[in-house]
Amino acid sequence: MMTVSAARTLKNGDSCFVGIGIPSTAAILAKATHAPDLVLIYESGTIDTNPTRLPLSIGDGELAQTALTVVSIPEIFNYWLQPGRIKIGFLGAAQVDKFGNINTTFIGGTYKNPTVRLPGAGGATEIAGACQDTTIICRQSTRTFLEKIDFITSVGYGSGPNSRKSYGLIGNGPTTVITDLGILEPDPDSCELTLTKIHQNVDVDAVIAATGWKLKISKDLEVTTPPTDQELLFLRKLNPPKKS
Amino acid sequence: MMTVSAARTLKNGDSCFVGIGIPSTAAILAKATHAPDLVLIYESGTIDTNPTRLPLSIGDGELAQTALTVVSIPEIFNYWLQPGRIKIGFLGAAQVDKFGNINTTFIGGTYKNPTVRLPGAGGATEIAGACQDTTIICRQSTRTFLEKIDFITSVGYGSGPNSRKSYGLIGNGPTTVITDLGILEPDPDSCELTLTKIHQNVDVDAVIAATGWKLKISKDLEVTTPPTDQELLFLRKLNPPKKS
Amino acid sequence: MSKFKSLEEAIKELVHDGDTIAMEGFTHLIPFAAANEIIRQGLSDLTLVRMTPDLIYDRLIGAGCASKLVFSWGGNPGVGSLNRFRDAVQNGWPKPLEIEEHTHAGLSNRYLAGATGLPFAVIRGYQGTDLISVTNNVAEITCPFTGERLTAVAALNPDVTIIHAQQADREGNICLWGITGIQKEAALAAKKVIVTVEEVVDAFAPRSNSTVIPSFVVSAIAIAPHGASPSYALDYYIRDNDAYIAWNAISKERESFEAWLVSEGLRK
Amino acid sequence: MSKFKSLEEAIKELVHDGDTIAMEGFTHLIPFAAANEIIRQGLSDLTLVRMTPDLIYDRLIGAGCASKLVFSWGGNPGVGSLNRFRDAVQNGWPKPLEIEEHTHAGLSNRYLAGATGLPFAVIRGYQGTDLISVTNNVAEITCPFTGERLTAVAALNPDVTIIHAQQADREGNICLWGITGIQKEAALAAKKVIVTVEEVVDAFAPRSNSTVIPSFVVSAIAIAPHGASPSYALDYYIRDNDAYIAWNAISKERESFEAWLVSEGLRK
Repeated sequence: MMTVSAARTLKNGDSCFVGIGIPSTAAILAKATHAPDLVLIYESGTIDTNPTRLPLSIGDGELAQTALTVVSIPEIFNYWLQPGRIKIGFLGAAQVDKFGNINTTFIGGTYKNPTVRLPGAGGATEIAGACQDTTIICRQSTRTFLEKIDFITSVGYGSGPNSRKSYGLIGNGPTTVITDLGILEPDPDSCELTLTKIHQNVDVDAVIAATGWKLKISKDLEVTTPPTDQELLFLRKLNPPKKS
Repeated sequence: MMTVSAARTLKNGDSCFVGIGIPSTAAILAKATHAPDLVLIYESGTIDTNPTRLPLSIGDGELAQTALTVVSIPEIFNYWLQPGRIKIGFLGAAQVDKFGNINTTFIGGTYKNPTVRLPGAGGATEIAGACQDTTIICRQSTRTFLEKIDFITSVGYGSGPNSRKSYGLIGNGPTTVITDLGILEPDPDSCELTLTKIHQNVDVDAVIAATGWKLKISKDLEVTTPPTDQELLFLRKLNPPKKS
Repeated sequence: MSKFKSLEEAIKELVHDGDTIAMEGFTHLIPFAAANEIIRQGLSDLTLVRMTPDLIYDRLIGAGCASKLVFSWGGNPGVGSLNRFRDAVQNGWPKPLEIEEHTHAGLSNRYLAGATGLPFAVIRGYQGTDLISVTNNVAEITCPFTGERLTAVAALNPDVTIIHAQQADREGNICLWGITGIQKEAALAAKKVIVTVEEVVDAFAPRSNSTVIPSFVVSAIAIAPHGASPSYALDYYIRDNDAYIAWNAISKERESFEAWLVSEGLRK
Repeated sequence: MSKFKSLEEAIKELVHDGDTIAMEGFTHLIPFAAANEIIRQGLSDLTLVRMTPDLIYDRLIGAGCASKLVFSWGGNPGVGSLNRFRDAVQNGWPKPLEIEEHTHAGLSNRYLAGATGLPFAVIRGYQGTDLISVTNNVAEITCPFTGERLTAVAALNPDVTIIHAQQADREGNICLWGITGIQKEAALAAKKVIVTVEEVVDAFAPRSNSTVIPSFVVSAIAIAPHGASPSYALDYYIRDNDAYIAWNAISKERESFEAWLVSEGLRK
């Protein structure tokens, strides 16, 4: 459901900065269904790729071979991402706060002596800064949705409505947060993430209980449309054959 | 003789930043005779070209087609020239002063109301700044070799030995100035251009008379070796067929 | 919503009096057809940006389309001077021409800054020259780590960049090869991008040093075979060197230039 | 004076204890063979620089070759964590590992500054993150034209950069293609450059998006077929994904990792 919801955020003709995992699956799904002209861009430098299988890594040969063009790493960041040319960016997160700030650096302890060291920033910081809109995809629990996160790796709305501008960030920030329970969107005034959609058969109280801050609920709360047969069929086909 | 002298400054295995005209002819001559492994680089972005005829312009298709690789303009300046990777640069000049500073911007009048407007800097300013050594090629007369030039387009030794360092220029500056009368080299202490070689059948007094400052003469003044038969033969072959 | 238009339509819709326009191509793939169309449509008060003004801007300047020129080397490559450019700078004919003059590295990095979404770029250059005192958009900057003084050049973001390429595909992606110059940076720095192409193909062949510009950053594409002549398009046609030499005589006098404008149908 | 050497000779002559070395290749063309040779020769106290430390640096860190790591994303791509990296950071095993951590844009621009002969590069980034407070070589810089505050990253100039490419020609020029990542900038930023290649060819075929590095900036070339395995070399072999998955178990415990070092002949 997270994958399908993510795919649905993509419009035909958009350009999309894609990471590995759910974002890649979602983007390939969108391109195969409602958005055939979606332009997929990976941080490995592949522009307008048309993968026919799920890439193993962000720099899979499949992405290079099916791309319109491949550029260097400095070019993909400096020429393509930084100036705000890319419409949508997908981000994962280990921790998210109510302003959509993201931690992918460490959990517990201190930066110098972490309990769990995570991979770090990668391209996420700049995707969060420069894509016109970003979509965060993250399972929702009180371990991941926190009042205060251990480290700000990538900026969402900082400490509120004026932060992004003061940091010189040109993108709009996280416009959609997709979880296994529903969808959160920033309040237009406060920028605080608010539950606006809930997946079928999920209870609102369960979402509140899975959130580390006092979650606000939209008064127009909707239920997301379940995956269609076409979407499910395609996802099953895309799933790579398991090796024994 | 200017062409042959210029060619002889190039050593086998050197890399050389080449302009159109005498520099190109000299570089092609050197590569055909004593320096087959000379690496020719043009500001149009062509690296390690092997032209079989004289290019019509600095961006001639011949240069692209015979190059090891072709890069963009920002790359040729930022990645290749600026860091000082290139051994020798050739420069032309409308005016030269005794410190090897060059004017290619305007002659007479003022910058805003010039008597003769010249093409301007092009790549010369950076070639003068960043090549390890530069060779200036210019006919010698009191109109070109001046105590004070109308405009400093490209820096030689500025106002003396410490100028280049203070400007952050990493190359050594003009190590050779080749004219139709002889060869000038900077004095090791003062950096002032000094006549060190004279072409056959040229009188020292004629060189002094053709210089707008009080020209110093090396006490080890030599006479340049005239062009060899091999050099002359090659130059005649290289000369493009005249169109009627 | 096709991006393919006639050259006349593309210029009419996207270029306006007073715009800052860049037409790039470093001796190769110079968009002459588009420049002629700008003269034909009588556009004026343009700020023209180009590293090497070349014959293409000599024409636009002589025809009175420009009020300002931003450039880094103004000659007729391999031939000599640009007579219309000199007449405008020296005598203000047909109208005064403001100039902003850079080095190649300086101007190419102004485009680079524009293309990368930064307000400036840093280079090692200009210091010790008289260029600093006569040219705007150049400033000193200090390295926050070493204290070294370097030069900053301001970002350049043209209203429109116009380039010529060998090929477009049917989706409107662009491919050029050979000497690719500053075209990519000039295009990515601009608010709008017009590309003229030799032809439309089904797919781009693998080629060394080719540059591909994706459709989503291109505003309009016009098919203009021989659109870079008298410059050249690698693998299509060679430089018409006679035309470069002939230009010297055509442009020498105001009268001969104006007669040429009429004879080419660029002015009635 | 040939630049072609055995990998053993190249590492012995050009890499020394205490050096700062960069081994690049973004998921593609990762120079694993060269890294194994560094472990085999028992080099120590290295500052390792790499955007994505990946399995290659997990091995070097676990083997005790490194005292510092400069990086921007430290995971096992598509699989999970780097266990030897985590053990070093969390527990100081086999020795304490100092880290300097960047974003991809930040670290790639540190190389870019190094390659362009400047002491720093400018990007729009880092502001508002906690990275600024924990990472050296990042500073605020103000645009001299607009007053806008941006981020400067210091130039990185490794003592040695090591990359793997598909081909060298007989003159020692290098050609790589597919995803070419940061290899050119990392090579041009370095004082010395070692390249391992799949094979030597007479001439490079025309290919889209190929990167050619001229011989005159290369210090040594070693022929190392399959030298990027278990990563891949486009048009030569695909990624050995099983090896990436298996690495998780091998690297999980110190004992299993050390047994692997012995079994691979990297330690006696």
